[in-house]
Formats: sequence, C-alpha cells, structure tokens
Amino acid sequence: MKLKNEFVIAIAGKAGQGILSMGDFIQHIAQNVGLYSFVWVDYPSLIKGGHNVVFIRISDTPIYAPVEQINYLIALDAESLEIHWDEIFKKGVLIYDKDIVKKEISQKPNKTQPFFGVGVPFNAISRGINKSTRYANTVAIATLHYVLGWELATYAKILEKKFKKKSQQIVDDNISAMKQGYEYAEENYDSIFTHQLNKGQAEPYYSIDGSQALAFGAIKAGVKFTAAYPMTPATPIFDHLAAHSDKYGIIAKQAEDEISAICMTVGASYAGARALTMSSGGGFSLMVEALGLAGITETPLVVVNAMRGGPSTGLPTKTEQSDLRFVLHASQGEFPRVVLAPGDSVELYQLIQESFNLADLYQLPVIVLTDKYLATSQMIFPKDTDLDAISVDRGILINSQKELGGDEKYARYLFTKDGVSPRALPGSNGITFHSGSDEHNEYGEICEDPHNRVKMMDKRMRKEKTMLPSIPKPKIYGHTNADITLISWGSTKWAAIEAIELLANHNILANVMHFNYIYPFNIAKTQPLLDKIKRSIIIENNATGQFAGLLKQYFNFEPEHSLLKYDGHPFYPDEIAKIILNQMF
Amino acid sequence: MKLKNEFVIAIAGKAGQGILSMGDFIQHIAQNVGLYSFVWVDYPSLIKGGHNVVFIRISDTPIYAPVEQINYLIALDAESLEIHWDEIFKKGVLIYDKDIVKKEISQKPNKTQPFFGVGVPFNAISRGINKSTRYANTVAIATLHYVLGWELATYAKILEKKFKKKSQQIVDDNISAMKQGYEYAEENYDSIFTHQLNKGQAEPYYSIDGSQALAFGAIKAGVKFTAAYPMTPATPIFDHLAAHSDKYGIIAKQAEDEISAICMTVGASYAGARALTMSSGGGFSLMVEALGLAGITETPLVVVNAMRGGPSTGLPTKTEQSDLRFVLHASQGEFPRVVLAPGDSVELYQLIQESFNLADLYQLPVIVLTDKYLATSQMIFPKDTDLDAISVDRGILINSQKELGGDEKYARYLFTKDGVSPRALPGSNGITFHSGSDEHNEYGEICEDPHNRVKMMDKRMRKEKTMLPSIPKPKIYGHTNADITLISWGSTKWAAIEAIELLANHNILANVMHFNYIYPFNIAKTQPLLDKIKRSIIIENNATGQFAGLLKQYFNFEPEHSLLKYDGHPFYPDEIAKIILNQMF
Amino acid sequence: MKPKKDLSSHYTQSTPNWCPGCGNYGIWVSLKNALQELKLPAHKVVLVGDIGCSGKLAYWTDYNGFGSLHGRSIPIAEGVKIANSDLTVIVVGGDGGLLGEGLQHFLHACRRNVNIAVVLHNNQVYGLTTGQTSPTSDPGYQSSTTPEGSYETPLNPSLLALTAQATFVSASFAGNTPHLTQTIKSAILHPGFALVDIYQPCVTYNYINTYEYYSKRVYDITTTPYKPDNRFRAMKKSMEIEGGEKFPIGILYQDESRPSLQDNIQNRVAPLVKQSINNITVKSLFEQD
Amino acid sequence: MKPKKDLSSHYTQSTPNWCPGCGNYGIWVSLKNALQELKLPAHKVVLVGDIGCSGKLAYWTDYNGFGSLHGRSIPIAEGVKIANSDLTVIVVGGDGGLLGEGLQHFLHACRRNVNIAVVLHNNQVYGLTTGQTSPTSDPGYQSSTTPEGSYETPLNPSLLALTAQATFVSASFAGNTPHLTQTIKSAILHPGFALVDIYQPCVTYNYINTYEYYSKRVYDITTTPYKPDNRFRAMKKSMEIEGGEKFPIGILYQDESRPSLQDNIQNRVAPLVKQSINNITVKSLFEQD
Ligand SMILES: Cc1ncc(C[n+]2csc(CCOP(=O)(O)OP(=O)(O)O)c2C)c(N)n1
Ligand SMILES: Cc1ncc(C[n+]2csc(CCOP(=O)(O)OP(=O)(O)O)c2C)c(N)n1
Ligand code: SF4
Ligand code: SF4
Ligand SMILES: [Mg+2]
Ligand SMILES: [Mg+2]
Repeated sequence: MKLKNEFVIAIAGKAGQGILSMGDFIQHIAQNVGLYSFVWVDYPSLIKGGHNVVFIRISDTPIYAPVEQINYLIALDAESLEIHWDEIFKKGVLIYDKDIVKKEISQKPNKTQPFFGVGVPFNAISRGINKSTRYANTVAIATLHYVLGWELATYAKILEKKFKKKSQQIVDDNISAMKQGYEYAEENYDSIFTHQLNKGQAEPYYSIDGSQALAFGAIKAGVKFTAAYPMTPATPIFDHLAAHSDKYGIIAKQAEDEISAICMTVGASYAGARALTMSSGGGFSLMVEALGLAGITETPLVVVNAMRGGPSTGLPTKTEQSDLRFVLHASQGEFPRVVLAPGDSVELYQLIQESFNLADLYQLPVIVLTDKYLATSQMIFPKDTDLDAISVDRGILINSQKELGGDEKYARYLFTKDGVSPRALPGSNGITFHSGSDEHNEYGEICEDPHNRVKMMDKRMRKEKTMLPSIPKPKIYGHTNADITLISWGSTKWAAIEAIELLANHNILANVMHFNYIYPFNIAKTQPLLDKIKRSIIIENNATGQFAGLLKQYFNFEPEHSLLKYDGHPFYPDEIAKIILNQMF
Repeated sequence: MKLKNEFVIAIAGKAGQGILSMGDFIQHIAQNVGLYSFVWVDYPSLIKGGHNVVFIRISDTPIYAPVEQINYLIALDAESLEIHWDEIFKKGVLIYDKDIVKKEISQKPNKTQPFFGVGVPFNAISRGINKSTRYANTVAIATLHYVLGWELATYAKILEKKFKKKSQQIVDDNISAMKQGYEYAEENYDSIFTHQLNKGQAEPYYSIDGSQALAFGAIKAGVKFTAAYPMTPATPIFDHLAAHSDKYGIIAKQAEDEISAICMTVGASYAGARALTMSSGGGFSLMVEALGLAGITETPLVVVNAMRGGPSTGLPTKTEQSDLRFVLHASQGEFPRVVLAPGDSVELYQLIQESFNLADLYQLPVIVLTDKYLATSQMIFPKDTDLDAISVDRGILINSQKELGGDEKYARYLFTKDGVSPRALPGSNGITFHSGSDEHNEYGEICEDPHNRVKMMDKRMRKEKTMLPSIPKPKIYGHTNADITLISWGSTKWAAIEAIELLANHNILANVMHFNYIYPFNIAKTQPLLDKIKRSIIIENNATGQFAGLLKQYFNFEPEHSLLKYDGHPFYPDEIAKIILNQMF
Repeated sequence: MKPKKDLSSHYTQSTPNWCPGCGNYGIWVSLKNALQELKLPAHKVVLVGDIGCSGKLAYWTDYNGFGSLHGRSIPIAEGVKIANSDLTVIVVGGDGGLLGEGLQHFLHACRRNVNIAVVLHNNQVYGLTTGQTSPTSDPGYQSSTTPEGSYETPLNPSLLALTAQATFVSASFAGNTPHLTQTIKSAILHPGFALVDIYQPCVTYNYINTYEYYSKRVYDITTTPYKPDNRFRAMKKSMEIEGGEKFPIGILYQDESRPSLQDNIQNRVAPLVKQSINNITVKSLFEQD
Repeated sequence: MKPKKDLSSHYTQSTPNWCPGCGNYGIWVSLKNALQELKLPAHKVVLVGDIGCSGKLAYWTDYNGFGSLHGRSIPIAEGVKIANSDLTVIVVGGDGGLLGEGLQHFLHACRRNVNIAVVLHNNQVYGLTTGQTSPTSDPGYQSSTTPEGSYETPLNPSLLALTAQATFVSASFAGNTPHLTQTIKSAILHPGFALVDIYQPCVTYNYINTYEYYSKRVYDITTTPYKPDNRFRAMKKSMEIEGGEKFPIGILYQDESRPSLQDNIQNRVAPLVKQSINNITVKSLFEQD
C-alpha cells in the first residue's frame, strides 16, 4: 500500500534493554522538529527477556493509529532480527550492533535481504566511554540520526535536559556516545536518505498515552478517592493518580483485592467524594456484586475496565474488546447503568469527565471501557484542545434539612417523575437517612411490598430514559453519504478513519460511524443514521461480534460484513482497507 | 374466572407458627385420597414473625401452577385475616381461632363478608390436652376436615405414622386434638360443602419441590463433590446433597465464600469428580471469574443459579428471572458455555443430568437457572417417570499413556476438528500434562503466538457448533397451529400452559412454546417454529424482557406482546389469560 | 420534624424484627446507649451494616444507616471514613460475613489501622440463612450443611485481629449491656481500628452457645490484674476461649501510639469531601510530559 | 516417550523465564529435588500455580501443573485433593495472591487442615505486575502504588497460619536450597495442611529484601534448643521477624495428632474419583418423602 510522507521506526529487544526510553527519545526528537508521532508497544507477559518492540510512527500529517510496516529496525539482539526480517520494508534499513549480530548483513539490499544494513558497535563504543554498555542505546539512536539524515542538535539538547539532573558526567558521556556513533556510521556507510523527512510544521501537541489521558481527565473531574488492586493494563491509571495525589488532594489506596477496591470506592462515593476504581476484566469480575450495590443504593460510581486478551488470565499484555457484553449485563437483577468506550486520548480525557457527571446526575454506575492498546499507546493530544470544556455537574445535592424547605423527613428514595431522587450526603446538618442493598421504600427501609417494589424498580429504571438527552448519537467521520460505512466503537476508531483515505486511493467513498456512548443507546437519534447506510462493515477487536449483536438487538441493523480480530493485536488501517477491497469490491 | 373442580387452601401466620408442616399434612392427606396437589409458599426475609403463607392447591385433574385464589383460609393470627380478607373467594370459608381473632365474624356470608366463617378455639382445645398450644394446628386441620367434608381416617393414619417415632403420648394427644376440633366445628356450625372433592383417581405421583428434584437429579448423574456458601434460595439443594452424602459417597463442603466454592468445584472436576456448585445471583457474582477459568482450561463445570428478586440483596425470598443475560455473558473474554432453564420438577431432575453430560462431553461450564418459585414449590412428579432415562456420558477420557496408543506426548489441548480435545485426568498412569488460565498451545504451555491464539480460540468456540445436535428445539404444548402462542422459558412454563385452557373457554386457540435450553440456540431447528407463529406473547418474570432480547438478537423475532412481572411473585394462569383477553382480543 | 409518611405495611421492616430474645436486641440497645452517652450528633454517625440478622441493625436506629453487602461492610466503611473523616463510622455485622465471606477485609483493615469500629455480632452461626455452621461455630457443631458435625477448628476473632496488629481489641457479651455499652464507647473513641467481639446468643438456631452458656463462662478482665498494654500477652489472653471454658470480656489490647490511617493521610491531603472540585486545572500535568 | 512436537516459538513460555538471579530459581530447584527425593511418580503430583511470577512454576516441571487464578490456587488445590486423595497436591504462589487477593482461603484452609502443601514465594512485592507493594512489604516500602511509602504493617504468614491452627508451619530461604529442599519434603510428608513461607529475593523490584539482606538475618532454628511442638511458643518464635532483624527458618510448628480433612472424610466416603457413577439408583430418595 502506498506510503504517505511518513515512516515507522521499530526498536526491538529484550525487556530490560531500555527500548521504551529509546522510543521516548525518538518521539521527543520528532516532536521537537515539528513532526507528528504515534507510539505503540508490543510485549509479552514476563518481566525480563522475552521479545519487546516499541514502534514509533512519524509523519508530517496527523496520525492516530498503528500501521503494519517497519522502515527502520533497530535490533538490540539477534533474535529480534530473526523475528522481523521479513517485516522490514523494501529499501528499509536495519540498524544493528556489529558485535551482537553474527549473521552476515550486506550494506546494500539484495534478493535475500531487501533492505540496507547499517552495523555499528553500540556496546563497544559505550564500553570505550565508561567500561559499561550503559550508552549503547545512545549510540544506536545516533546511528538512526545518520540514517535519517537528521542533525544531532535536537537530540543533544534533549540528552542534556534529561540527564543534567543526574550529573554532567553522564551528559558528557552521552554526548560523546552520540557523536562517536554518528561518526562511525558516517565513516563506514554512505548516506541513504530513504525519507526526506527531517522537519515539519505539526500543530503543537502533547504526546500522551491513554492511561495518562484518562487519569488527567479524572483529576480534572475532581476525583478525590481511588482504590484499586494492581492489574495490567489498568494499573498505570492508578499510578498516575497516586503520583499526583498530594498535589491534587487525592487518596489513592491499594486495596487487598478488587472486591475491597470497589467497595471502598462505593463507600467514598456514598460519603460524597468523587471516586474511581479500575481494573481489567479479571478484576472487574470480582467487582460485579458491588456494581449491583451501587445500582440499587443509587450511589454514583465510575469503574474503568481496561480490557486485555481473554478469557480468564488469557493474554495479559495483549489488546482486545471482548468485555462489552459482560460489563453491560454484569451483576444479578436489573438496574440502569451507562457504558462508554472512548476511542482516543481526547475522548478518554473528556468521557471520563462525562462519566463522573453522568454518575452524579443520575446516581448510577458508569463503566468506561478502554483496552491495552489505548492504555499504552502514545497518541497525539492537540495542544489547542480546551482542557476546561467540560464543567463539573454533581446533580441534585441536599446539604442540610434547611435546604429541604419545611420539616419533611428526608426520603433518600423519593418517588419522582424522572426517577432521580434528591441526594443527601451523610453528615448533612439535621438529616439522617437509611439506604441499602435490600429493596426499600422511599425512606430506604427494607420493604417487600409488591406495589412498592414495582414503583421502586420503575423509578430506578426510569433514569435510563431521563438521561437520554445527555446521550449523543454516534459521530460520522468522512463523507456523509459514502458508498460504504465503517462502524467502529472504542479503540477501533482511528484505524477505521485512516482506512478512509486508503480506500479513497481506490476511488471508494467511505466514512466511519464511531460509537463511544455504548449504552444506553439514543435510539431516536441513532436509528436514522443507521438506516441511511448503504453498505457497511463493522470492526471489532473480539471473536463474536459483540457490538454487532447490540446493533441487531436494538436497531435490527445487520452490517453487511464484519471484521473481527482477536489475536491480541490492534487493527491497522491497511488491513481494514485490504479486507474491504478484497472482499467487498 | 370459572373454577375447575379444585380449590386452594391458604394457611397464614407468622414464621415459627408451623404453617409449613400444616401444609405438608394437608398435601399428604390430599395425595392419600387420590387428589392432585400443588404447594407454594410466600414469606419475607426474616426468621421469626412476619407474614408467611403456604398455599395448597388441590384438584382431581393434574395441576402444575399456582393460582390467585383462596377458597379456604386458615388464619393463625389476626393480621393474616386483615391481609387476606379481600382475597377469600365468595362462598369461601375462613377458619380461625375464636380467641385470637377479636373481629366479629358471621357464620354466613354477607355484603361485608362474602365468605363463611368457622371459628374454633384452636389453642384452648390444645391447652385442654396438655397445657400447651402445641396441638392448635392439629385442631385447625381437623376443622378444615369438617368444612371440606373429609373424613378423619387418613389424617389420623398420617398423624400416627408421623409421631409414633416420638412417643405414643404425642400420637394420642394429636388424635384427641383432631377429634375435639372436628366435633367442636360439627356442633357449632352446619356443614358447608362448597366443594364435593374428597377423593380422586390421581395417577400416582411424588410431591417434591424443585430443590429436591435438582438434588436428586444431580445424585443420579453421579455428582461426587459439591461446595457452596449458604444463600437463599439455593441452599436447600446443597442441604439435600449433604443429607444424602454418606449414602451416595458425596463430599458436600461448606466453603468460606462463593469464590472458594466454585474454585473447589473446578479443582474437583479437573481431578475427575463430577462436581456442582450453586448459589443465587449475589453468590454467582462472586463466581464469575472462576467461570472463565473453567472456560479456558476446558474443565467441565455445572453451576446452579437459583434466582431471586434483584438487584443486589434485593428481595431475598421472592422469585424473579432477572439473571438470564448476566449468566449468559458473565466473565471477561469469550468462551463457549451452556445455559439451561428447567420449567418444572421433571425438567429439573432431567436437565441437571443433561448438564453434567454436556459439561463432560464438551468440557465447558453449564449454568442451570432456577428460581425461588421452583426451588420452594412442591410439584407433581409422576411416579411413572423413568428415573433412569438419562445415562451418564463422560465424553472422551484418557486414563493412561497406553490408551493414547503410541508414545506421543499427551497434549491436553490438541487441535481437533470438533474442538473437543481428548481429556486426561491428573493421576493417569504415565501421563502428565499442563493446563491453565493463560492462553496456551496444545500442550498447555503459556503461548502468546498470535497464530496459535487464533487457532486455540477457534478450537474452543467451535464446540458451540459441535454440540448443536445435543440441543433440542423448544417444546410446543397445545394445538400446533394456534391463533396465539405463549412463549415461556424456565419457570413460567406451567402458568402459560394452564392459561391455554382458560383461553379455550373464550374460544381462543392458544399454545405454548417453552424454552428450557436457552443457549446456545439450535437456530436451524428453532427458526421455523418461530416463523410459523401467528400472534405471540412472551411471559417473563423480569422487568426488561431479557429473553425477548435474545429472540430479537438471534432470530429477529419480536413477540407482539410482552408480559413482564417483577413484583417478586410468580405468574398465575388467570392473570396471563386476563391480559391476553383484555389486551389482545 | 414531622414523622415519616406512613409507608408501613405488613411488608415493611421499619423496626427491629429479630426473634424474641435474640442477643441482637442487647447489642442494639448498647450501641444506641453508647452513641447517646458520647453525644454524637445523629447526622455525623454512619452505621454500615453487613448482610445478616446482625447487619439489619443499621436500618433500625435514628443514625445514618447503610445496608451493604454480605461480607463487605468493612471496606465500604473504610471508604466512607476516608472520604469524610468527620463521620463516626461503625460496622455492624456477623461472624459469617466478617470472618467468612469477608475475612480478608477484616484482617487488612486491622493492619491498615483505619479509624472505624467493628461491632462483631458473634453468634457462632449463620442466622439469617437459617442456622448453618459459621467460622466460629464450635467443633462438632451440627447444621444442615454439616450434618456430620463440623470438623474445622473455629476462628478466634480477637487473636486474628491481634495477629494482624489491630490497635484495639475487645470482647463483650450481648447479655451484659452495661459492659457492652462501655466497651463500644471505648472502641468508638479509639484512634484507629477497633474490634468489639460480642458473644451473641442466637436463640433460634444455636442451642449450644446460649445466654446460660456464656453467662457461666464470661468474666470481666478488669476484675483481674490483667493489663491491655502488651500484644503478646493479649494473644495469650484471647486464646483462653479456645478451651471453651473461659471467655474474658473487656479491652484485651489497646495501642494508641501507632499512627492511624487518618494520621497518615491528613497531613498530606485536605478532607476529601471538603475540597472544591469546580475549577481544577490540569494543564501542568500535560506540560510536565 | 517422544519429545513434544516443536511448538516453541518466540512467543511460547516453555521453560523458566524468571529474571536472571530471581529467587524463584532456587525454589524451583528445591521443589523438584524434594519431589525427586520423595520418589513420587510424576503423574501422581499436581502443582497448582497461583498467578504471579511464582505461580508460573507450575508450568515448568514434568509433574502435572494447573495454572489457576490470582489468589485462588488454594481452594482449587483443596478441590483437587478432596476429589482424588491419591494425588500429592502442592500450591505454588506469591505473597500477593495468597495473603492479599486470597487471604481468606489461606486461613480457612489452615483450620480445615486440608492435606495440601503451600509453597509461599514471599518476595514482599508484587512481581509480575511490576513491583507494587504487597501485604508483606516492609513498612515504608515505596512503589508506584505507594509513592509516599506504605504505612500498613506487614502480615506475618507463619503467625497467621498458627492463629488459624495450621498443623505444619515452616519458613525457609530461596538462597538456601538444601534447607529449602528438606523443608518442602517435610511439608509434603505432613498429614495435613502445611505452609512453607519462603524468603524469596526479587532482584528486579525489591532492593530492600535482597539475598544479602536475608542471608544476614536468617538462622536455622535446629541450631537452637527450639522445639516445634508448642503452638504458642511457635507464635512467639514467628514474631521474631517483626523486628526485621532475625528470621528463624525451619519447622516452627508441627502437630500430627489433629485429624486432617482426609482423616475426617475417608471413613465416611470412598475416594471420589474411584466411585462408579453409571448405575446409581435414586428411587428411594423419592420414596422416603
Ligand atoms: C454474596 C452473598 N452470599 C451469601 C448471602 C446469603 N447470606 C445472607 S446473611 C448470611 C449469613 C449470615 O450470617 P452472619 O454473617 O453470621 O450474620 P447473622 O445472621 O448470624 O447475624 C448469608 C450467607 C448473601 N446475602 N450474599
Ligand atoms: C483477579 C486478578 N487481579 C489481579 C491480577 C493481576 N496480577 C497478576 S500477578 C499479580 C500479583 C503478583 O504478586 P504475587 O502474588 O506476590 O506473585 P509474584 O509475582 O510476586 O511472585 C497480580 C496483582 C490478576 N491476574 N487477577
Ligand atoms: S435467627 Fe438468631 S440471630 Fe437471627 S434474629 Fe433469630 S435469634 Fe437472632
Ligand atoms: S520480577 Fe522479581 S519475582 Fe518476578 S521474575 Fe523478576 S526477579 Fe523474580
Ligand atoms: Mg452469625
Ligand atoms: Mg510476591
């Protein structure tokens, strides 16, 4: 598939070889010279060793998705070379350590080796500097600079900035490692500029991953309490909240298990603090019972489920969208809930804030679905995004008997037209009240009266209708009446959107209908959009087409084609385009 | 609505007043004189006091459902009288204790009191016998005998049989209490035989409740291990297994929580014992994670969820069918599972056996849905039912390296056409193997290879297709091409079937399509049946029409009308008929 | 204030409906007395009830009550207390919920030294589910789930709490309301996690551990030279019950020196519910990256 | 027997991949030695692995291995053992799984005296999830989840087990494989629940509790007059570690007299997996009603 003015650098090696920080350096450099970047990672579920890769996609036009291509491979071990040999693009470049890779690599491409080879003794040079391999990665990045035709100034600045806190010595050693690496490459290899992409005019952006976007949004929304039990890939969200807890007055408590985590969260929310808990599917499984507690006690609750490959322990470090139906129906009995699935960093930042508002306004649990891919990918977050666009709305809160007006005894579960009962917090002056998980009357007293039961169920369920005005319709990206509509939800958003352009190259007019408000559906606003679709394909990171099932059940809509992926990896725009071209046109 | 030759006796009082054993006596008497009986109970979630009722429906034709009528009320306290005053049928009879009920009750019906009144000093007579109120209930039942025109012989025999183990004194006291009660009524009231129903030719039957039927079926299926944590209304199943554990070589272990219960069960099943765990929705919530463990390790597992009013603690002693979608999607990720919902005692006895076979044959979790109504109602179980109709089928089991034929290393997760891998048990001679919750290769080794992942997912999911031949289509009761089809699932079966006759009285030709195999659907066999339906109404004990949602999603079928009940009570045939008559014809 | 609208029906559990003679009445009275004597304003007290006969107490006082989940009352109470430290947070629950279903929460709350009082209605049986064997049931205890008699050794709540380094560990008896009232008061006043393990007769299901049984065996440790200032000695004392003959009641152990969860967090963050959340700025978070 | 088909790929974890120098290697070697020396036929041994670096061990021997769930290895092992008492069932898991997520199972298995051996890889940290604070982390331990340092007092595994009346309680050190091998052997041979609490250096995340740290502090109690025959004395001994200076290793307590779960059930019920289930008759159950 034809290349835009962009390329992908892959750094491959073992966990512990520092490839993540190399990725950061390269991303920073690109950003500094005005280029767009998108960074994603692939690693196994073990601590040291294994095969880890960080991909840095760089372009002079905005990019928001991973692509299946390697233009430049920095191989930190011999194994990486084996694994990726066939993936390195024609005319791509392999950058490797002469002393580590025993295999014969030729400088120029040939039949058996379709790419260039640039071998530099990363470790030897480093040892030359301080008898350790500590600076080998710096040498490798410098080599990349030579290959890309980038000048070293920016890199030097960043090294300076990064290490001067530590010591000037370390800065100097890095600089000399950088210089020596560059010079070695320069002396031994003629320049190969496969890409003339050394600067750009990128609109200013932050490069943050989904966990940061979500954590920052939660902080903005005023989260004051979070409890969680470690679980990949949800933990980073908690870590960010913990890291900033003192500054923002947050208590971040590691609990003894996920049951405790969600129960503490419900308790804190009942007491009036905006509270959040998060886990992946396995931990969410243990939160199921307390989800229902929030439902019947009408306690606002926000839960993030960062999905990974299932079932059970499954693929702990791989991505998947297979918990949709699970979270939608989790817990016994019936109560209203909201399920959201943000599709990128900006949506993560904003929808987590909306989640807290929805939870407060309608006094119910809100589940935010994200996944390993979103959690760990560094995405473009435009600097001109209005960080204060969403203001806090806590809904009806009674703070004292006075506010009740009159001397009526406060009824926590007052029957109201819209199903939302004015909420008081424990500690409110002159007010005491009961609430609980048993079916109850308006005063929260245990009540098994069949008539009260029906009224109370209806009151709770009514909230699903009441909130509909707050539920937007799916967003359309691309031509409004395209020949084919790609339906995405959550993290498949941008792979689908980028496919539009690839399809355009084949004169196919495509657009994307993206769902990030999953449940409840605003059927009135959504049905017409679905009815307008000419041809369609749905794109889901799961094996059973869970979202398609919802479209069938709620809209009687059946996509013509369904593209399901469940090998643990995210979608690539070109694989989507290929399938559409091969199977639908 | 017109009465069949049948009537309902209600015994109302406080928990602790022994109304359940009164119900047993009356049921036994009816059965002994050749009448059919159906017994159901209604009680609150507290130990002593509260308002408890046991209903005994008696008829000379088979009956399988509760009805909303009271012909004879035995009121053990004044409150019961208040509560049921308006429910006692015209020309019905109120039987009460003169000394307890202060209210003026007339012997003959009148405007304010449409029923007869028969007051007998239950307690006084008892005290006369041994200075305690111990025999008051015997007096009450004797009074009922007079009112019904039943002779005392059978009752006397049963009292004799029941109490002679204890002491002859107790037998004699009971007999004299019986006689005195009868004589008192005889002397003070002229006979009112509203029903001439004192004997019948009922086909021999056992009167057992759903918990017994399920426990007996499990024992028949060879359950050897069960672990559970107490939870209404599931506990009685465990209790029956525990009670018979020595005789049948079963270990019944009360666990520290439901997580332990299901994990022990998975462990026992992995080791080769047929194992069962059970709970209600709240406990099932805690079992969700381990359900996925059984799914990915392909360990046979049978879980019973005895549903009750939700959400959360909800209505602990009331009935509901609101966990269907929950159990269908419970646990993260995707794996095949079976969901069954028996509709009466015979189905409970048989489908629990099928569950063990399905779990073994396809190496997956099977969830059996029952509910408080089924668990506690004493239903007719015809004596001519073939108790040995279903034979044990454990599927492919390898017991030694020899059986493998050759010296191939055993692979627990061998890729096979039908997705079922030959299963060996730990301890099999010469065989050792690995299995676990991480995604794995054929040998059960942790494997994150994307190609293996897809193959292994497909292998597991394939079992859903492989089992289809074992999945029957829904059963039709009544005329094959009726004007209207009542769709029932699980416990709504008989209320629907009995409604057919009530509708026939209004010249409406109705039939019932009953689903007890819920998932996976045998679409090929089922779609044609649904397509043939003229008009339809679906009957569900929940608020959101969960099964209707499945019919929409899987069959694009929408019932014309949906009758939902979620006040904690089961359906009555006449309320179903009424709704159909009023709203559909 | 006006009384509640009359919603009472035969189906509403507005007032205590424990079995006549149940030990929970004694706990109910003692807890209310303790709170009254402490003069705590009703709106500043939250009772978090577990699910069980015991936990229903949370619905039956004029203080705030939250009926939670079986076994989960402790973590919920922790969340309430952490969010609003002005509240006095008390857990009322049973031996099944707190030592069976939720044992892990009980022990981790001890080591966390979170500022809540746990009132353990220890009737050595599962009451509300009609009498099954509980984690504290005596060896050999027979019930529908253990017809052959339980062969698991009972858990010792006080010893467990001490093992997990709880800073206030006490025992009392539902049949001795003055003593129980005093003990609950001390527990509420304790700056940290406080356990009150209460011997509570279940008159309906437990025919072994009756009022008479306990009355014969309990003794007030303040009538002995015992001092509650040594954890190891407290362990030894708490183990007396394992013989089944002597049940020491009173404060077995108290350590006010160990910092509570409150002490550990209050110097770092302002009370959570008091913070304004309307105009929080996060730009710096984006920038620092 | 033929070797496995070669399914190995860069993505298959067929052999141990713990970090170089990880204490788990010492445990792995010791466990295999113990089993070999006991001459147990491979097919009669089941290792139930928890989820964590530690639990992966279950995948990496030639014995049967079942990789279970985080925190749930113990109840699963109980089920396996109860179903087939011929099997030797061993749990391998970490401090996070066994004392955090699954603490309740650990303690109830102790009182149940179920015949399994629990090999606790106690590295005082959550390894596989990259270094978070665990229930046994030292006070003040800093990690991404406790940047301010943990202020919860650590749990004491041996003391907890003794509190819950475990009948075999021992400690050892991953850096002393001969001692560890011996201890694991004794645990496996013990007729009842057996705990081996192993100090296991996590070289990647735990920079405090290192080989050196432990080597300096552990001492073999058999070199002292200590006798493991008194539960209360064992408690005192187990509490030595709380000072952070002395770590007694060896068998702290053993009681072979208390009937195990096996003893309690085998006289009532034939081994479960040995019973034929083909022609069970249940008519009598229907009749007796
Ligand atoms: C998750 C869950 N499991 C089980 C139950 C059923 N249940 C309700 S109360 C109870 C036990 C009550 O025993 P205890 O905690 O000692 O309280 P008590 O009634 O004795 O005061 C159980 C098992 C439940 N409500 N939720
Ligand atoms: C229910 C659940 N929660 C959380 C996790 C994530 N998780 C995997 S390993 C682990 C902790 C590992 O710590 P430990 O048990 O001490 O084992 P170690 O890695 O230190 O050997 C956690 C929290 C999980 N797999 N399942
Ligand atoms: S069952 Fe026992 S604990 Fe429950 S209320 Fe009755 S006496 Fe009290
Ligand atoms: S992280 Fe720690 S425990 Fe896990 S393998 Fe590495 S060194 Fe061992
Ligand atoms: Mg109790
Ligand atoms: Mg650990």
